[in-house]
Amino acid sequence: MDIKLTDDQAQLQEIASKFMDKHCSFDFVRKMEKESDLGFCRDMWRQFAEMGWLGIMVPEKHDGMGMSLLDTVVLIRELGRHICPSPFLFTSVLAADVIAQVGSPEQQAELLPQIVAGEKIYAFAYQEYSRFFRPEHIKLEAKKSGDKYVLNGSKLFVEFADGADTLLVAARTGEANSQDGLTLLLVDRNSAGISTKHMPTMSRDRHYQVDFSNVEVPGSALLGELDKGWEALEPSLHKAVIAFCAYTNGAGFEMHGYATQYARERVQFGRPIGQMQTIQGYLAQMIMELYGADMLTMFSAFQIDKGRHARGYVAKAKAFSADTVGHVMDVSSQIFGGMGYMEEQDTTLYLRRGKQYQLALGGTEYWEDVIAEEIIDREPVVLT
Amino acid sequence: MDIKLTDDQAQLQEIASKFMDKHCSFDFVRKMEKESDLGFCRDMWRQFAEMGWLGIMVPEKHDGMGMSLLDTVVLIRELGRHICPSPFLFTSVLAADVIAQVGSPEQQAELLPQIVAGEKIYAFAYQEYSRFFRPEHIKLEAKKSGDKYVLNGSKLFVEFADGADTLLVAARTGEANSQDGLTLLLVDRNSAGISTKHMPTMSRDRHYQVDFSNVEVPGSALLGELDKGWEALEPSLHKAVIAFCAYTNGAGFEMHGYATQYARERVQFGRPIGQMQTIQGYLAQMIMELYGADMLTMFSAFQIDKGRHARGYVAKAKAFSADTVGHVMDVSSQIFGGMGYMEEQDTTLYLRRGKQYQLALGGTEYWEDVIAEEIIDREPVVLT
Amino acid sequence: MDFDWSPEEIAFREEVREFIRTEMTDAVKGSIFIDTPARVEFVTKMARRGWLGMGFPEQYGGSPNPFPLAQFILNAELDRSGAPIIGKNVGTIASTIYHVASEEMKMEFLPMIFRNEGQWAITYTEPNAGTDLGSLQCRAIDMGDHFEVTGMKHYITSAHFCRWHWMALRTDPDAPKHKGISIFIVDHDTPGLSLSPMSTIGREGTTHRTNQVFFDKMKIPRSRLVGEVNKGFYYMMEALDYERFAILSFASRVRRYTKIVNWYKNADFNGERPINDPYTRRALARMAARVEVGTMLERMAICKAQYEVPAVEAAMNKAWGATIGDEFAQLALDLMGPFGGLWGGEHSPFGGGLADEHLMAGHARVAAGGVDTSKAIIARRLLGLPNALGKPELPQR
Amino acid sequence: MDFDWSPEEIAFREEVREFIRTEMTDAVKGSIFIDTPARVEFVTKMARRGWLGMGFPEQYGGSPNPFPLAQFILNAELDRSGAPIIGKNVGTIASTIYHVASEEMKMEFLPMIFRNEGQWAITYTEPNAGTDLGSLQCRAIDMGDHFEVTGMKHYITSAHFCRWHWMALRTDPDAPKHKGISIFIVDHDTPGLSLSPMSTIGREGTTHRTNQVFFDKMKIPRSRLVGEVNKGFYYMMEALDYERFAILSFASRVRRYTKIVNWYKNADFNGERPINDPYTRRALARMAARVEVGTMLERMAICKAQYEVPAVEAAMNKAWGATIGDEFAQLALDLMGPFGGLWGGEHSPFGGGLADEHLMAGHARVAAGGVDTSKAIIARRLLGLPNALGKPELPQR
Repeated sequence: MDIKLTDDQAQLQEIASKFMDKHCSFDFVRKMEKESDLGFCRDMWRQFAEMGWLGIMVPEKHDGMGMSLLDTVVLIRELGRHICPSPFLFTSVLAADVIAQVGSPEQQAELLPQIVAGEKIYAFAYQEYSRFFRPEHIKLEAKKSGDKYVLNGSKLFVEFADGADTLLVAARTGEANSQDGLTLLLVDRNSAGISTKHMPTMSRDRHYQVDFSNVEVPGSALLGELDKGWEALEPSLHKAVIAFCAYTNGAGFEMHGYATQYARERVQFGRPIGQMQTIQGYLAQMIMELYGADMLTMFSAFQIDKGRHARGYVAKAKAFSADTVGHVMDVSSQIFGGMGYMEEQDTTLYLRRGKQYQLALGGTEYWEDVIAEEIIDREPVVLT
Repeated sequence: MDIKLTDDQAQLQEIASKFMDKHCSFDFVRKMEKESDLGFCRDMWRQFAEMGWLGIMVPEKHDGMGMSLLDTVVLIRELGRHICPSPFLFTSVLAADVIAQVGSPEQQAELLPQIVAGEKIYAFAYQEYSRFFRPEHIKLEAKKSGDKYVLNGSKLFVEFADGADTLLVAARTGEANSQDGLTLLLVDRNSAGISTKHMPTMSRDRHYQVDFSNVEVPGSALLGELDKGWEALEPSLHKAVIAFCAYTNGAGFEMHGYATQYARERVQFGRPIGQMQTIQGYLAQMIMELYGADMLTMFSAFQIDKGRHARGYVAKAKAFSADTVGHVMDVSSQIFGGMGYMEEQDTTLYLRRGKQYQLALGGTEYWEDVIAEEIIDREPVVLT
Repeated sequence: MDFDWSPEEIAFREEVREFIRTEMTDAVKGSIFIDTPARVEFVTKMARRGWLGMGFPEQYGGSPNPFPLAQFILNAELDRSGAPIIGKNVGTIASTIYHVASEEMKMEFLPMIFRNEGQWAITYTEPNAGTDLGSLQCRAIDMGDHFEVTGMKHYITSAHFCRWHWMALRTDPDAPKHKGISIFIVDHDTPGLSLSPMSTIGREGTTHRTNQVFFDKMKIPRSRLVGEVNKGFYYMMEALDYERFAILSFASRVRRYTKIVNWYKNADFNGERPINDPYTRRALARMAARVEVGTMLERMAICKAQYEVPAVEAAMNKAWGATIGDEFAQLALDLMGPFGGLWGGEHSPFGGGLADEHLMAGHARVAAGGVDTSKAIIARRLLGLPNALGKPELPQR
Repeated sequence: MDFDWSPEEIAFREEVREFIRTEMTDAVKGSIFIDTPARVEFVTKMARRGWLGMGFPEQYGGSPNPFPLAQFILNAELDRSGAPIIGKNVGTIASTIYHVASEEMKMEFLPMIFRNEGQWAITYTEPNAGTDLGSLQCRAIDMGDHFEVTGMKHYITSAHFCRWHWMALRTDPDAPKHKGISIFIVDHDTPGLSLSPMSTIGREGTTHRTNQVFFDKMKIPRSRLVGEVNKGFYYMMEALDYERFAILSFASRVRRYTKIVNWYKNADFNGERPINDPYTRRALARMAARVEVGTMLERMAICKAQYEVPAVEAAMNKAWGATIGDEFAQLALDLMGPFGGLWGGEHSPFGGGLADEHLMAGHARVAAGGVDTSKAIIARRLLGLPNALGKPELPQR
């Protein structure tokens, strides 16, 4: 057992870190928040493609790097450190993986190289009007009509829906209120009948409500089998969730670093505030949580890479990482005192993201229910 | 509005405090834990009677002092400070009140003066094998047979059952799994068919399992109306719960005082440990909680005395006081370092009681459910 | 022991409520952070009723205090309804002027404050002196008939609409640091004074502007020195007790909690009703008990205020209020699933207001003394624990 | 990056498990606090396999370390099964002797320790020197060929069955306090040494005995001085890093958590099954994530241990473990309603063991450095924050 990064991973991390330092400044993030229609930068996306990152998980035969989820975690953690806005997660992790896992040979051959080349951006149209993240709550209807599907309904929180080329849609084709009866469809963003509405968030990112009104999509849009959408999606979703954890852990580490540096340097009452026992306690508690979240995330990635049943680990990693990033952004901001809440202060970029990250991709309660299913209902108890 | 004690209350508090200082030492408490069969002291009980305390809530026409619940709270808080073991709560608050509220004129005339004189001790036989405290869970059966009732079943956590003369039993006479169909019976402790088994607890007090095997009790044992036991019991139970909160708050204040004194005096690294910011934070947090619990308890007593609907307040007072006493006993013990866990250390008498008080008379979850019923299901929302 | 309001107290509360019903408009409502013409006008109407000068002698424009808790009842009702409360102008500035300033200064400024003529900024903090006001560096050099000031202040919250600054400056750089500070009243139009805006985070239109204030050879007449020279630190510390009491009211938190319960009762997500979920029911119930504790600690503070300055109780109120405010904003957002993170739009249960509350909840934990500082006050003044922060106890003048 | 155990590691773990299956009896099981003949015998059997001296040179009775994590795997398996772990004898005493003592002393004591001959007490703490070991007052007066000691120690946990004391005494009262302490090996039978018992709280039969130790003109031969005179404080501090690592294993907490889940799955209160209650399900789930974090922090510590002393990781492990242990005991009792408070009897789900765990959970938070101290170590050594406790950083000798 050894948790040191491999040389390749260390190199990837270093390259990513340097790239982000150079290209993803606070000014860049603020510009994406305020001035960019897309909310991300197409130039940067092209650079991602040039470095091969967009195909990090794509098999080599489809022009990708064929690297592991653990490698991906190392990369995306650096993006998270710089809270880099990009459709990387849903394009290069989720969509790429689900296509690679359940797509037809034709779909794979056509779509994966496009992703690797940065030619197509995907958005994930899953969440609907529900507090939870369960497949049972999906109602958007896809009705088979000849060789086509006709979609009606609404999706919420579709990130980068306006900048995307393709929507990965989870739609109801069968039994209602069930895990079964869902189907994955790859829907052209420009199909007639699709309209979007921006959903403003604390992080000033680009989440959209996407309304589908009699949207016709061809039969070739089907990804995987009819009515088996959840079985197809869940394993890839777990990978995306772990990658997202790595992203938020990265953001947490970075924010914690700023707060630590401030605590070392800020003098009040004749001494650095970092000398105060309470401040030390806050920072020590948070770094423990961050290490724990990070290790849990990497361990989950490792288990997934080994092909083992990892649902319980994924759920634990997500629940704990979510609470950690929320906690770290809040408490770190407090260490800056009043300054931590001024628009001019760059750490507020992190503060504004903390709670939102915590609630994204299924809130803590959803994942706690998954943990409970795994540890109480599923796993046998082994007392050694 | 004024929260100062009245002169009478202040006097009662002072007398009680002096009495307890004199008679309820740590040695006394340890002796009751270890050497007394009863778990309390009959001499002390007689002294309570002489001072009139046993009749504090009993109407004057039945030889009592006819004082309010708020007055009683002031008294019992002093007993709690000294973690004084006695059947006061269930005899002089619960039994006395329920007899005064729903007893027949004959029962009142006979039983209340006995309580005041210290001649009869009551134990409360309510809880059964359930995690909760709800009347729905009561199964002990009382079957009417001619002019008698025949009781079969088991009660748990009956405090001082061996030293008591009378058991106040909540029994099922009607509909199962319901609030309705309960009946209160006053059962002679020495009736044939009653057997007891000690239930050892962390506080080394005297809780018993009481088994009823074809116990025959006369029709005159009926207290209040048949099948209306919960309506009869609940208002008095609320008073007992508030009195219990006062008791545990008193214990919490006392423990907090010991920890504070220790923090002022204990020198490590050349200065009192109470100078450390974390220790100050712990003690300050706890005293806020104690004041909050104490005020909530007194406010609830005040509302009950005024005859107002106080179920929500009682539930809040109990839930918060319970968590507070658990927290205070734990954290205060930690301030003593390793010494806080040595048998010889008197504060461990409080530590051993903290969690148990927290779980007694319905755990926090039970009372949180009651709060929810009151604030969500019952109270209209008034936005002013 | 009587938890009920007296008939007199109830009558006054009704009077305040009636006033609010009559005078309160949407333009008046809003965050305490934002001052607008409508809010100034509202306060002026209160001033005309004598509510600003309650408890101060009539020769200074004050009016008799109807009963000890009047000012508190007034503020609680204002706070509950989202109106501007009686704050620092009376609590800090008028109180200090009344206690330490010259007769001339009292006659000049107190009536003005009680009539709400001219707004004030509290101009204390500097980049290296936030919580630690004893470390103020900005100098006022004694030039005989005036003092001259060059330097800067920041986080000065009302500076962009104030007429006067209540300003702390260092007058003796060689004395021990707490013994070289003085308080001045500075006209905002004084030559050499300039502003630069800063703002808090928040949605467009809801942020709170604050300011950096720069001084370039600004002159302050000696007549504008408050009380004695070099006693400023002690004046500030004493005023903190009054101010902490003046700014606290738990009423608005209770109101916000009530709003959430109301939302919760009616919430329906495509048929899934949170009200049926035992988990969130208990979470709300637990919060209900903690909110109730807040009203209890507030009760303690106001009851004590009838007899003496409730410094410890006010610190408890501050610490508990800020903590609960934070827990509560977290809970509210958690209850709403991903919708909690929305900053507006149709799916945002309170139009983004809750998200703002969450973002600024940490600010309440660190502002105006902060939770840790309040706990230190409780530990030292109530529990008799020795000084830990290196902050001086309130010393004798 | 490889989270899997290597075949070599797995093989050794199997060997340990097999040993435990064979040698473990009910008499061996139990709290780490209680030493019994059965437990001593069990450890001696481990000694015979060379497991106590792993990593020490053979000339001192040691044996080669099969691979870097062997000692950890051994302790984790022991801890998981409730067996005595390899603790202070090796971690503190043998390590320090090996690093600083004379060749003669090494030859005399190391083989004895590795054979588990003769138990040891760590005899450091005094009433006024608990966490603050630099404040030890008990004097050893240099009489030339021996030192003379009069005074006392308390909380000495193995003194009633030890053969040797590993004792810290003040040898120079005039030096700065950290520079006047020395370590001695003291024979328990030395005239002038006597004991008085103390015990921890708990049910009858489960309490942990500890001791006060008194010295009346006790003589210690100079040959029993460990290393150099007046260097004792530094020896103790260095050993703490080793010890903290040696005593930590998260395995027993995982095991206890698993037991609760098992109980929970089957619990049935007259038909009411906790497993159907979404509230407690989530509470257990949250705890599962926190327990898993504990195993992750443990993994970090042991992986680091392959390269260097994992002082910071060990502090995290300690802080997280003690915190989780406390939270977890609370949760377990809460899950059980009033039955959680029982100290035995048929209705007590674990015969009172959980109640004991709860009572001693606070002890784990304050013992052996404590959670706050561990956090201070993390803050200073990992985060580079300045010293706050007034404790000296580990200085250069």
